[in-house]
Amino acid sequence: MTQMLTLAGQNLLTPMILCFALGLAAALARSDLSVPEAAAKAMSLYLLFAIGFKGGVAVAAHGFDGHLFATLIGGVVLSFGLPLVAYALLRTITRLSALDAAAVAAHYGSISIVTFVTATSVLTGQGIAYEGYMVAVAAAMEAPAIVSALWLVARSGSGARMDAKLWHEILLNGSIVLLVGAFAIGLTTGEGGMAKIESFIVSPFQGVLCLFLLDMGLVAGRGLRGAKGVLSVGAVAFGVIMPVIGAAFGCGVGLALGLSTGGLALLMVLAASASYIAVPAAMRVALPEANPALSLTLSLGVTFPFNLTLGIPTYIAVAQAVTGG
Amino acid sequence: MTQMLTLAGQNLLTPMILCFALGLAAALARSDLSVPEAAAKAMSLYLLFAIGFKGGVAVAAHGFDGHLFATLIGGVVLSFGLPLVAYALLRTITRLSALDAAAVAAHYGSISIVTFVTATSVLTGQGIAYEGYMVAVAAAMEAPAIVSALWLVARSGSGARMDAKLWHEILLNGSIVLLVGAFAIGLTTGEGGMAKIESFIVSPFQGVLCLFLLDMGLVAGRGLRGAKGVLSVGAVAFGVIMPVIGAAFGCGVGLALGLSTGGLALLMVLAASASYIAVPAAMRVALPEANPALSLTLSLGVTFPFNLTLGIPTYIAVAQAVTGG
Amino acid sequence: MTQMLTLAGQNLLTPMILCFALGLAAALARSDLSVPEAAAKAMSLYLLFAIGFKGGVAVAAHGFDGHLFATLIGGVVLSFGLPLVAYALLRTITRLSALDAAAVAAHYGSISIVTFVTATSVLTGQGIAYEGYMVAVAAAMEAPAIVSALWLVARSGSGARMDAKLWHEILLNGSIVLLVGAFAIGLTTGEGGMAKIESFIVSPFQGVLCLFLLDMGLVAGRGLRGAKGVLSVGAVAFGVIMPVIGAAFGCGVGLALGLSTGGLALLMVLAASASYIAVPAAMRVALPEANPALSLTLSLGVTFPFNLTLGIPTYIAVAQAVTGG
Amino acid sequence: MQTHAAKRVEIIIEAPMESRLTDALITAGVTGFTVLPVLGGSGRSGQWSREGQLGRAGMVAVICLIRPEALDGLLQAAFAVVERHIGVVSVTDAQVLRAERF
Amino acid sequence: MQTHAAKRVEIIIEAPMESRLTDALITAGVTGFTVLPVLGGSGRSGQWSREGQLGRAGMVAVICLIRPEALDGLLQAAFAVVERHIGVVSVTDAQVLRAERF
Amino acid sequence: MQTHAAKRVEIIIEAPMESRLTDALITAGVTGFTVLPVLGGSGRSGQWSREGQLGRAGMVAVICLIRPEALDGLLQAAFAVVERHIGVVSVTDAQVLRAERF
Ligand SMILES: Nc1ncnc2c1ncn2[C@@H]1O[C@H](COP(=O)(O)O)[C@@H](O)[C@H]1O
Ligand SMILES: Nc1ncnc2c1ncn2[C@@H]1O[C@H](COP(=O)(O)O)[C@@H](O)[C@H]1O
Ligand SMILES: Nc1ncnc2c1ncn2[C@@H]1O[C@H](COP(=O)(O)O)[C@@H](O)[C@H]1O
Ligand code: NA
Ligand code: NA
Ligand code: NA
Repeated sequence: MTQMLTLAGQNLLTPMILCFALGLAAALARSDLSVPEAAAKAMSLYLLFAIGFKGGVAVAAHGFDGHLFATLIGGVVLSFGLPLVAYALLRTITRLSALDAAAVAAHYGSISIVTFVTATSVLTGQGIAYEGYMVAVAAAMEAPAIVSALWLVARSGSGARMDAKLWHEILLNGSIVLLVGAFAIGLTTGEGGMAKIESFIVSPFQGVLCLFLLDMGLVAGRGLRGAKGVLSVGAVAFGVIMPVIGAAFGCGVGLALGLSTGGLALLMVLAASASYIAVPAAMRVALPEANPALSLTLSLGVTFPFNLTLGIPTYIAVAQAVTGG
Repeated sequence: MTQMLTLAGQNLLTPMILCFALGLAAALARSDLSVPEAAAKAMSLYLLFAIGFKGGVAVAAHGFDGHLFATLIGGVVLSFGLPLVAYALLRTITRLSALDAAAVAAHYGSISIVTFVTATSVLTGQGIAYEGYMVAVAAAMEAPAIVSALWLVARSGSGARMDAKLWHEILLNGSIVLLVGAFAIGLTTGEGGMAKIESFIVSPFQGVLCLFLLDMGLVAGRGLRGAKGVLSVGAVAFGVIMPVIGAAFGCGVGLALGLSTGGLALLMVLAASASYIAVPAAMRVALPEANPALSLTLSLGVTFPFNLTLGIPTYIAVAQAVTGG
Repeated sequence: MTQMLTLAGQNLLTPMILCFALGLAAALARSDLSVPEAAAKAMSLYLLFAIGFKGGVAVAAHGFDGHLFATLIGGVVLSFGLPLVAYALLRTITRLSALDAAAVAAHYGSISIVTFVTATSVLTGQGIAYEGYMVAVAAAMEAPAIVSALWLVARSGSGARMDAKLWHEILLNGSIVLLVGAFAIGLTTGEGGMAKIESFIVSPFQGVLCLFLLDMGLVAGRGLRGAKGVLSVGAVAFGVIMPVIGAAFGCGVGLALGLSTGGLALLMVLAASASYIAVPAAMRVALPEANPALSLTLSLGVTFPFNLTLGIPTYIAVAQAVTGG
Repeated sequence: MQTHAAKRVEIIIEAPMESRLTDALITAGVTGFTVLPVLGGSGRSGQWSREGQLGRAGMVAVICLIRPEALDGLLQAAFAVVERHIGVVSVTDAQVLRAERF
Repeated sequence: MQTHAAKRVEIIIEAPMESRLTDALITAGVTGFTVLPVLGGSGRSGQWSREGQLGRAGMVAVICLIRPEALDGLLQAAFAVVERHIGVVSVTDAQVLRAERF
Repeated sequence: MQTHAAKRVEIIIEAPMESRLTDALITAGVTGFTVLPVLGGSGRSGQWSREGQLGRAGMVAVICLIRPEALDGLLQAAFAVVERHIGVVSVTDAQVLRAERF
């Protein structure tokens, strides 16, 4: 416990977390500090490309260790299953309608790539190795949750719009394509490719992440400011409890898969984190009557900071404890 | 004198100054070379973050040396006082209305962070140390000048709009928040934080500054092109004389404060430079009848290049002479 | 031949080419992956600045070797002459109107700076030196082709709009000004300037090029998708044959000029590549009735990938063979 | 100069619905439209701004100039798409040059 | 389709005044508006362009669809903000779908 | 509030022609205009999008509020520029505040 708190303390005082806090504070204080949309998108392209490429190079170096496919399936199962848990929890502790609960559940079954990226950064900082293919697992966990959520809605009788076009948009959304594509490029070009672009994708990585988290803080803060009255106490509680539950499920699956300490921690992080890019867009199309501010504020304003500060160090500590790593 | 000219020569032939000159020339020649607004804003976020963070880390390393608060106050006094000097000078050597003179005066009491950043870059290049907290002083000098200018206007009978909302906007404007926030983050995370993001905020710094100055040159050139007839000979003279007067005041205050050679040079630079971000926006709200093209063209088209080329090396030479450093 | 294929294979499996392929595939698969316009422009500014600056520094280091002006003139002659060849070829193997053929010919007489940049990158990777002033040659080859194309149109009786304003726009277009300006800055500041900004313009260069080529792939793919029916078999054949013819002319001129192996390869690349920035804008003004989708799809969707994958390694191999380098 | 009566339809719609709307317009026989970016706005579902956002967040404005007789078809097509979504559809009387283009 | 008479108000105003204008609109009971970016323009105070600018430079266009009877209140609120500032306010007659939303 | 009759002219034109159009407008005595960015669109020459583009690609929208009596001069000036080019020109009746500014 003490160790966890120390870790949390260390984690809290990194430039990354403090940048997020700065953004959050600036937005809550109504400063006009802002990151241009194009710059935010450019940074996210950079981060996705870098993390995907590094994962591919790592797999190229260590070879496929057979667990790749098992872990992919484990991730997909988590993404399918967690929305059901989230939905049940929401219907129990909040008064959200079936529709809103399903929409929120979709976000929590899916993943937040920035939380993942931050966790890899913390792991690297602590010298804990992880399976390079975890980025592929991250990509695989983006979409299945949407299916579960739409099934929940269909079951409750409301109409969800799920057509071939939406499938196409979800499966080929920009983040997934870039992440998987960069992974494949890293896998193909290996160390040789890495040598060429290392000083672009490795050295400045943490710095870019800082500015990106500043923007995440600004967006989260603006969301929280506008969300007065949107978030009930129950909803906020959900935003803190659900990641812990997700992490527990992730831990179970990861242990069953025999992941390394770092890999286990990352699967917990993926399960614990909630989407705020791909799923929101899909929900606007499929469930237009669901309140978008609700999901986004919960995932970006409550769960994201929770994971960033307390979550990640806790998941890593737990992963170390259970794997003895 | 010879030494000063040599320094000026050296300073003129750096990639930074030449990039500014290129931008200026391109805009005056009506080339369509342009930097997207989002890219310019992203670069300014980067520069503010980097310079603030570095300042914080420097203070963390050397400790607060007691002069911090005195220097902050010195800077604030300069920012309050210089508009009065500028206003008197403008009313003497130009035919500007009280309103326009006050608006211009506000710009000159405040500071230009890019001039400051360029000066730190020159100092670093010459191996001259400076107090890390000077970035905090820069932040503190942004706003007070606005108050003095509005007081000048109120005195002359015209109505200025100064409400709580404007106060809020000025004090929490994005540049100040990011500069001070990054300073605080650097202070908190110290050398450890620096180690994490050094290859992002230190190594590429000068290169980013080059591209940013290219954009400044383009904006200044476009302004000058559009300002035919806006700038009288008196106004241009003011744009060159006022920075020298400001630097002289800065020198006096800095000597009284016992700043190091580098710190003294930077305070002179701050006093000599004129705002072109925060103050213009505030003036549009508070003094909408003042001519915005006038202030911006003077500050960005005349004083900025003057400081960049002749000013900075002169102020450094003077600071070395008077501190014997 | 085997060697060429091996080279082609090596070239195909670099992160750069694979990034282009990823973009192309993503766009063809209708993924919503996209690079913001501002980010694409910022990257192109970076690449132009870096390549120009490096060229200037190289010339500063090795001195003008007398060939500079001869090579400039050689490049200009190529740019004037190639549109005539391209036009004759188009009128023979396609059914394009005189107007459309002239517009396409203008693109092929001019150059693609990204193809050039990629080629320098491959050369550097293979340790083959080239004349630093080749970037100046690249700049000089942008515009003359436009004149030839307009002459072709005037001869065929259609009216082209060529006024002083358009001349001005072509000669002072942003890419040319930045490329030449950065070259001049590199030339002036030499190794000293390079030392200041090396970690900005050298280290991350290849990585930025990767992301930029990803965007090129996306744009090319979108163009190809929208161009169903626009491109005839003859046009596609032209897009593959013309660069080879251009390279052959480039090779002849380069040999006559006595260029080094790397310089010869680059002149071939310039002659083989087709413009997709400056010329399209000029054609919209001068030949508004020409179909813009046609030229752009051919140059960016057919010739650019051809050069990137097969062309560059072939041209380098040929340059090595004929210079014995 | 000779101008021709037309209708200017302006549809402000969520960005993720943009391609569905434009596909529907094309299916409905609309020959042209223009998409403008939107910075932010406010409505019954609250205030929002594009700044710093990721993904296909926010809204866009689709402008469509059509012959008056084509209005009803267009509105029906547009309505089918926006029906369940937030956003606004407005129509103004306009005059256009070069009617042969519509 | 069934449409309803409305007014389309378009206010082009300096970016630093945007939040003051939208606050005033909300206070005046306006239920919705949309903000469009502006690239540049020209007027009595000269020509300007957004390119490469920093800070809250430039202008924005605020579009507001309202019931005709609400027009005067809106114009008064807008006028109080823009009065001393550069910028233009124009009103067009429009028809909207889904009037229940306004 | 007191408003004045005006015309709102909206010209959607290729970006490389923008300065030619605005120069022509100024020569024709137009006192002000505003340029809006365009994200993409569709017309007889196909569909296009600004995303990832380089150079002066794409289109812009130029908006011009003028006195009704100045309309014909403006349209003639605009037509001379857009005549051979793709793009659309539309005119709407409008009311403006502060007519002394036009
Ligand atoms: N009356 C209106 N005038 C202009 N834009 C509006 C109006 N109402 C809504 N909007 C736009 O449509 C978006 C969604 O509106 P709503 O469905 O009311 O939340 C808002 O954020 C605005 O961008
Ligand atoms: N007649 C007009 N039509 C359209 N926009 C205008 C007009 N007059 C002014 N503007 C816009 O308002 C800004 C300020 O105008 P002004 O106050 O005349 O300098 C200009 O830069 C344009 O963006
Ligand atoms: N009817 C229309 N309504 C709105 N915008 C149009 C219309 N027709 C054309 N445009 C715009 O003008 C561009 C060129 O049109 P076109 O000349 O028909 O290819 C299109 O890409 C659209 O942005
Ligand atoms: Na999750
Ligand atoms: Na000052
Ligand atoms: Na060529």
